Amino acid sequence: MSIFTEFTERDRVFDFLAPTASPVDVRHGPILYLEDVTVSFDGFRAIDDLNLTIDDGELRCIIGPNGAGKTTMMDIITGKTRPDTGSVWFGSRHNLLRMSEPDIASLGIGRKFQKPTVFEALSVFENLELAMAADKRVFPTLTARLTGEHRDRIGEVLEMTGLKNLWRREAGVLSHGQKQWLEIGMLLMQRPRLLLVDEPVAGMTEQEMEHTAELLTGLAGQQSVVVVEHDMGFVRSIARTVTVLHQGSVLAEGSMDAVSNDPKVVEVYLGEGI
Amino acid sequence: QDEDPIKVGILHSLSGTMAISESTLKDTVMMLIEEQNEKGGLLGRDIEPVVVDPASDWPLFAEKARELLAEEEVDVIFGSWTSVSRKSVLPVVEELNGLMFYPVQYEGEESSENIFYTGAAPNQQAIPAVNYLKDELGVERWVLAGTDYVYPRTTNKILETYLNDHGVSDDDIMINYTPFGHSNWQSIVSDIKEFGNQGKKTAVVSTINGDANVPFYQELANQGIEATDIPVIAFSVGEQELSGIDTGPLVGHLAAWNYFMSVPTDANYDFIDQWIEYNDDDTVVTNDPMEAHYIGFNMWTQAVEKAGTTEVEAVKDAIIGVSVPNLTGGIATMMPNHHTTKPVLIGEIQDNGQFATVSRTPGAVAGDAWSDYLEGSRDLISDWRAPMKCGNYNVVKGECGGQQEAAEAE
Amino acid sequence: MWLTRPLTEGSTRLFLGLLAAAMTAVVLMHLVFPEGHALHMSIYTVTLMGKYLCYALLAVAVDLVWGYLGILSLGHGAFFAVGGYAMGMYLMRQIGTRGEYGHPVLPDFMVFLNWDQLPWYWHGFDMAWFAFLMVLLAPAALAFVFGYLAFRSRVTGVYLSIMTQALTFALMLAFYRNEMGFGGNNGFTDFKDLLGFSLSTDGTRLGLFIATGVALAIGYVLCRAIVTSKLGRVSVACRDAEARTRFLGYRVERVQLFIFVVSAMLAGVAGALYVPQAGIINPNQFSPIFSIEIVLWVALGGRATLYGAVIGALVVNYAKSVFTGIIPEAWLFALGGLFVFVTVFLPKGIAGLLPKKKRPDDDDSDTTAQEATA
Amino acid sequence: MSIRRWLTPVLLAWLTAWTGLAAAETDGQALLNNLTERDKAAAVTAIAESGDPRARRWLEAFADNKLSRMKDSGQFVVVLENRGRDWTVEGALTGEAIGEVSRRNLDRVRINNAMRSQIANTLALLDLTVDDIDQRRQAAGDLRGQVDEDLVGPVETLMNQASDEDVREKLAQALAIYRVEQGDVSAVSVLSGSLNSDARSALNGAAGSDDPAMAAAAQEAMASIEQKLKLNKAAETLYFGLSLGSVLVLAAIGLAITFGVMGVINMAHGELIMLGAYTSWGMQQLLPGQPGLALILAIPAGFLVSAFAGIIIERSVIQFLKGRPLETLLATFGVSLILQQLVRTVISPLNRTVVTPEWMSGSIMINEALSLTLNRLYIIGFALVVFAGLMLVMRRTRLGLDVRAVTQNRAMARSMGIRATRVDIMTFALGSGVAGLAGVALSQITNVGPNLGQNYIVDSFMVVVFGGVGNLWGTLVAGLSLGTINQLLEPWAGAVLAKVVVLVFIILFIQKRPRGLFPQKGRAAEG
Amino acid sequence: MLSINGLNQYYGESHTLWDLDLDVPTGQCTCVMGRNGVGKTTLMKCVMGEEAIANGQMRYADDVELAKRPLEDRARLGIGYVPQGRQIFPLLTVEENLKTGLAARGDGVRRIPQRVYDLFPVLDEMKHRRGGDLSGGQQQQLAIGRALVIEPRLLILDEPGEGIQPNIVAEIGEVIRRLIAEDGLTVLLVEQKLPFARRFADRFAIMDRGRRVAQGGIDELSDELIKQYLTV
Ligand SMILES: Nc1ncnc2c1ncn2[C@@H]1O[C@H](COP(=O)(O)OP(=O)(O)OP(=O)(O)O)[C@@H](O)[C@H]1O
Ligand SMILES: Nc1ncnc2c1ncn2[C@@H]1O[C@H](COP(=O)(O)OP(=O)(O)OP(=O)(O)O)[C@@H](O)[C@H]1O
Ligand SMILES: NC(N)=O
Ligand SMILES: [Mg+2]
Ligand SMILES: [Mg+2]
Repeated sequence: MSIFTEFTERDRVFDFLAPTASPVDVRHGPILYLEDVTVSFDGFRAIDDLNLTIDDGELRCIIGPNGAGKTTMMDIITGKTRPDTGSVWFGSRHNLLRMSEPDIASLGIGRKFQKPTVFEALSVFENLELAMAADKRVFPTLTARLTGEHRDRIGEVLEMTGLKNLWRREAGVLSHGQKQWLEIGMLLMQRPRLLLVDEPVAGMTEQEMEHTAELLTGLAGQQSVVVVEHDMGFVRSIARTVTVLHQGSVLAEGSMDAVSNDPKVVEVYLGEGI
Repeated sequence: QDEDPIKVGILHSLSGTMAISESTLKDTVMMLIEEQNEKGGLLGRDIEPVVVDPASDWPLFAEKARELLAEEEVDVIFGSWTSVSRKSVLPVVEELNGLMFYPVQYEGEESSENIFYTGAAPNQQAIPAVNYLKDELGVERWVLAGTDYVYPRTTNKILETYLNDHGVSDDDIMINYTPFGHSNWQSIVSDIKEFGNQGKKTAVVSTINGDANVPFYQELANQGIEATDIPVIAFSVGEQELSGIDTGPLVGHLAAWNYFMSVPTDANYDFIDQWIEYNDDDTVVTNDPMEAHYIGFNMWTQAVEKAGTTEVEAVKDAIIGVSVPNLTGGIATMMPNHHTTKPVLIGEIQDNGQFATVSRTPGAVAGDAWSDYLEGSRDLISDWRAPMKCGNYNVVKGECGGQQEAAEAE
Repeated sequence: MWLTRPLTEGSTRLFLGLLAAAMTAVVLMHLVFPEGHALHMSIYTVTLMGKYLCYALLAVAVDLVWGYLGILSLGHGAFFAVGGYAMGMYLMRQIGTRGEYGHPVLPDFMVFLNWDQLPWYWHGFDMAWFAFLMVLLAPAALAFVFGYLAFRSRVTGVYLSIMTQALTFALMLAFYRNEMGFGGNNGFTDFKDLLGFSLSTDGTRLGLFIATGVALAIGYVLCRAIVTSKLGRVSVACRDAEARTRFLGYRVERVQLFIFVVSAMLAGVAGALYVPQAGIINPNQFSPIFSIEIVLWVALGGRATLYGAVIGALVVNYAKSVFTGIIPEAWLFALGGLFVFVTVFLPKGIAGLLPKKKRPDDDDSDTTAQEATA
Repeated sequence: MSIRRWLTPVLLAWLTAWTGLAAAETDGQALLNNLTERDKAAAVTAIAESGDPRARRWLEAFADNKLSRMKDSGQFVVVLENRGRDWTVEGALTGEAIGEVSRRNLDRVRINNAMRSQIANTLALLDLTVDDIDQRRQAAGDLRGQVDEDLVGPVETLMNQASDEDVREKLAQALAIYRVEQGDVSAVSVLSGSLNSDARSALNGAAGSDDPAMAAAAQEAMASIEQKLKLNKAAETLYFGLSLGSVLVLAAIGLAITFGVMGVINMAHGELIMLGAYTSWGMQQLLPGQPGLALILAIPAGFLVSAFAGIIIERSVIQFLKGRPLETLLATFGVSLILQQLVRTVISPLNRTVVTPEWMSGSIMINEALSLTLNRLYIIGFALVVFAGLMLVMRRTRLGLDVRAVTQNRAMARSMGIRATRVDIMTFALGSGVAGLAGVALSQITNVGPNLGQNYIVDSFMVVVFGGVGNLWGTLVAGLSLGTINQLLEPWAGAVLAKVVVLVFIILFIQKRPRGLFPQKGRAAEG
Repeated sequence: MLSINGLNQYYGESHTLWDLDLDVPTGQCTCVMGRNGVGKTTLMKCVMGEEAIANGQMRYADDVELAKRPLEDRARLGIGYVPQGRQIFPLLTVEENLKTGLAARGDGVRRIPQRVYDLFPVLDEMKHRRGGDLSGGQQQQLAIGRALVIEPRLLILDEPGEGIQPNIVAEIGEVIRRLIAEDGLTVLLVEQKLPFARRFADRFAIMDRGRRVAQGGIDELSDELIKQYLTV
């Protein structure tokens, strides 16, 4: 328990969580910059003229109705989906639209998927090992050795994610919530400059939500974090700036209070609230 | 020791693509052995067949040949159909000094000390067939259609040279190769039709193999090419192949073989009756390679009796010159080049799946191991009698080719 | 070093030990016991074993890509055959003037089809070092070109499988063509000697057998080294969630290409060792059915275990040799039945029957990740 | 030409006889005896000229190789049934049934191709007087290229008397061919535009003539013909392509269900086709003499036989492999080996004969340079009907939805109350049954033997995958387009290279569309 | 409606559910709670028959012993299931996904009940889109809609609110209440979010390490229980 509280101290920065030296250039402003992005699927505009900027070290919450395009936006940033028009920049140097998924990942953009996706045939430990920041080209990977330092890191993340006792288990047999944690763990192992976190607390208990909230807010500052979530309690607990997406473009942006009192947002998204 | 049976290896595919042709040859040899045993065996000993299945798999042919010779220690092998299977087995029988009888028409260009070729060489099938078309039917334009492998390639090469020598220009020869098992003949048949529409009498010489024939003939029939317009003469289509084809529309197309089931001799009728009884089925047919095995088997038993032993060297020497009656009223003699003498018969397909003989060479033709119509081969002869004992003697250079050297080197 | 790491593993040691023991037994039974002795092993059987070992190496190569990378290659026979042809070309050139026509340079099949000179791609194959290099490089090049195109375009799953099948099918048709200059359907036969040793002597045969065993051992260790490395885990990750692996920054297509090429080279080596022992190489080795059979060996032995592939190759081919001899007319029933039986009753293949080290599911004790071995 | 020399007297004799003289019976034995002598041509002429009402039957029997003489009695007989050791015969002169005779006692009256074509021509000429208009047209057409000096007069008379436009035109062409060959420039115009091969070869010859006027006229006529020929050639190639394509579609469409929809890598698919083909053979054995009816009955029977086999395979093997799709490859390969050898053992290792019924053989002539083979036409139609039927089942019945639900998420489908086991059985039976249908169709164009299945299995997988797994339309389009591409390539690449090129094309095409022609797009496909 | 007695379940060797008893009274909403990995989903799968049980009884509607019935029968008996992780059929269209539920209805209805579309208009809008293309929340709505198509008597919901926008979550809760009130539906709910559970459930049951450790009316859900079993 004591280790755990140690990990959850917000102001403490663990060395393995510190970003690796990244070539990303943020001297001239935002770390992520989306401009006039549009994407449609068979005529359906999932993202419609979207503009969004994320500052270096910022923690941004994105909310919006189901189908607003949040996941699609992340798909675009990570190279999974190519937009029809618009531009996406990482820092002021990297045009993400010209890069492949692994290139984008190696630049330092990490992602947690909405539906937890882990390597089911590999153990929890191995999942974390693969996610670890390292030289990921073929030959270095072939000859890679797991040093004590690496093991320490993995151990720390196992501890943080509460998977310590499950480290040998095949990821495929984990429960839904455990997979969520494992994916968060993999994200931590990557030490990305920008974290895209899609619905991290789905299926978690209140307590775990708090834990996650602390983790994410702890990361902000050094790393930029974009969180998509529908749990308003959670969003409220971490939010600084909130962006509301609706039908593929920004409906509102601002502080949590401002946004949650915006009648448009209440109408399309929040409703009466529980 | 003498009480031990004489072992005869049978190396024919019983499964895979070639089972269609080869499985009856296995039965033929089984029948011949059974008959021989009823007659009291050979040298007073029983003959015991050893059957293996090389499964239409060429490396397996070599393996099984080795198994027969080295493990089963058979005295002789009857086997193979395709040339490639023979080529695969050849080094094995030579190395282990076995005997093998090969019963199928083939491309020639080979003469092994250990193999006896009881099927036709090109000069015993292709050349007489072309002569018939040229002289009797007045054919002036030729389509040489074959499956793309060595037998058709070689045969067509020989025929091309032969036709050129007889004044046929290259414009009047169309050559076409198709893969094994080719089944879509539409455009080729259409091309043949077009090629034959130029006013000169045209014929197709087919070295199309096995399974590709059914769709080929079917397409001929459907595109309305009748034997009276453009006759097709085949070298690989026998009674057995016809038994899988509706021959109604094919009446009049031709084949050249050294034997037809329809030949009206008593020996043949007896053989057919025996075969029918052996199979207990009166719809079964006989064919040319079966006759070849019949001849080969009889030659071998005679040679063994002559030599008084099954010992390979002795049999090899004894068999040259052995003559046995064939099934078409003639005599087959084993020549010094390990090929036999054979009559050449041209037959027309009938609606009952049989051939009606329309032409027959006056006497028997001796098989030629090395074709006179091929560049490298016309200077070679083969004679396995002492003192020459050479399969590829170059008469110009006056020396025996590589194989001999190799043998001496050991 | 990563390459020797498997040598410290119990399972690899066991495998190598068994292989060495079996091979020693074979050699001794051949050499020590006189012919006719009940324990004598004839050279025929030794060569047969040699061929099985070639197949085993081939199966290991297939298991590497299928078991660990998730690429069900239905065209690995192509790499085996290309390796075999490279070796065959060398052996053909070694015949020299001993061919039927006594031509010093041209193989027989070229002479009687009136070729007057050696095609350019035949040059160099009279030199052993070049030919042996080609045994590795030719399959590697083929695998590289094919793999580069396919993996770059993210062709996966059955699409990839069927494309490998198309590849080998196309090569088969091409090699059947006599114009290709590889002897058409007949392929190459009647080899005389290898590196100056006559192929018909028992000594050479025994040597080839041993060489094959050594190749299998090396191939096995190499594959083991790959699959136990981090790259091996990445490849399993690619197998199970290709897209996810990309998002972690791995260039999936390069991983696939690397392993595919390594596997093709192993297959090529297997083919090269096979040819002098079988005495023939012909386009049938390219046939899709042969490639499917290889996959069957692996599946039957147990996928993703490597040693299972070896077991499968040995069992199926031994069964085939025996059955075609003792029940020539019913062996297909037996073999077909074996396939059905194993799939239905032994879901993990024959390897699944072997005792397995238990992998504890939970680890409630205080064992920490520090002690975890990777 | 010898044929012409021989034909003329017959034709003349026939023209004189045409006045309607009742023919009298003649000494048949003597006429037939002549056939066994050396100069058979004269003997045939004699028979034809005799006007004997039995003459036609004799000539037909002779041409069919059915005329024999009994060795013991010297009596001429017509062989009715010539299979087996004893043959059924009837008296040639008397027409009375004689019953079975050992074939050793029969001496065949020998015939060869040359004689056969003479007889065919004679019979064709006789046909010029028959009532059947098609036969008359045929006979008139056949005269082209056969006219010589002696025939010019009679043919001209005939032409003037002909009531049928088509017959008259054909006879006119027959005359024109003769005249062009003789150097008559004015006759060229009659032939211009004709696609008939005799006409073309006459013009071809004339185009190289020494007479410049003749050469120019012939060349001009040829040019217009060439143009037409090209068009026809293109149409023909397209037809060949579609027909090859429809064979591919038929072979693959069952697999599109068992593999494409159910996900079973069914290596025994070829053998299920084979069973269908054997069913049409079996049906013809059951209904001897009625090949057409047998074939039609074979359609439902073939479906049922293969469907039943499919059910057995599903129950005995595949049901145990749920969730292990790759292993179905292993098991079904075993099944395919067993089925092949079973057929070899139980039926025969040899191919079986399947007879093509009358209405499926031959071709329909669009024009003289373009005919469409009937069996292929039927197969194209059959393929489309089978496809449409299958589409209907998959789209309009519950089964289509259920099977897709079951394959996508078995447990969930069952939770929704879908009886997965039954769906599996029915779907596999459906796919297998369709394979059986393919077999029935293939029995009309290829070998019916134990290897039949092996020849189609690789192509079938290729087509299904090329089209996009799980998409029936894809299978249709893939099959038809691969067939067409193959046939387009074949003329210049040759059969082997064409196939190689098509395979390379597929490999390269898949680089562009890694999930086939009609891929499943979007997130859904990535899962 | 459903009463579970002495249920034991194993994944291979690992014992996941221990002697579990649970009562789900008719016409009420019972909410199962517990930390990650305690076996809630496993329990639901056992009820649905997706996982085999080692021993124990599951009595449904007083007379049916579920343990003896095959999986397919659940839907026919009127049990609707919304599994965790949506489990929609990705390659079927939305409409087809919904139609899969029709098979189990005894009444031969061939059309999707309008009520489903009324509840989730987005499903009507996206009828022809493939299930797999939908956004996560849309998929979740589809999964619920699909279960409603069979017009169940017992509805099993495994974390139904996951990934759904707040106003719809509230609406789902309202619908559940309405169905319970109007149709006498019984609901077995797995839910982690306390406010939701408190507002819409009648009863609760808490699980820990495969055992049911507490149950009662929702008002009895004390902070103490929460602290003991629901916090990490
Ligand atoms: N490949 C596709 N084809 C068709 N429609 C698609 C595709 N991908 C996404 N969509 C549609 O685009 C819209 C945006 O989807 P997206 O997943 O980005 O929503 P979201 O904001 O993440 O919603 P949720 O909160 O429910 O996860 C949805 O309406 C979805 O149905
Ligand atoms: N197929 C399986 N094989 C082995 N163990 C499994 C399997 N599925 C789940 N488990 C294990 O069983 C335990 C219970 O899992 P279950 O999915 O029921 O949890 P849960 O209570 O639903 O958790 P969550 O709130 O995260 O959804 C977990 O520890 C999980 O790791
Ligand atoms: N020898 C032959 N026909 O292959
Ligand atoms: Mg989303
Ligand atoms: Mg759960």
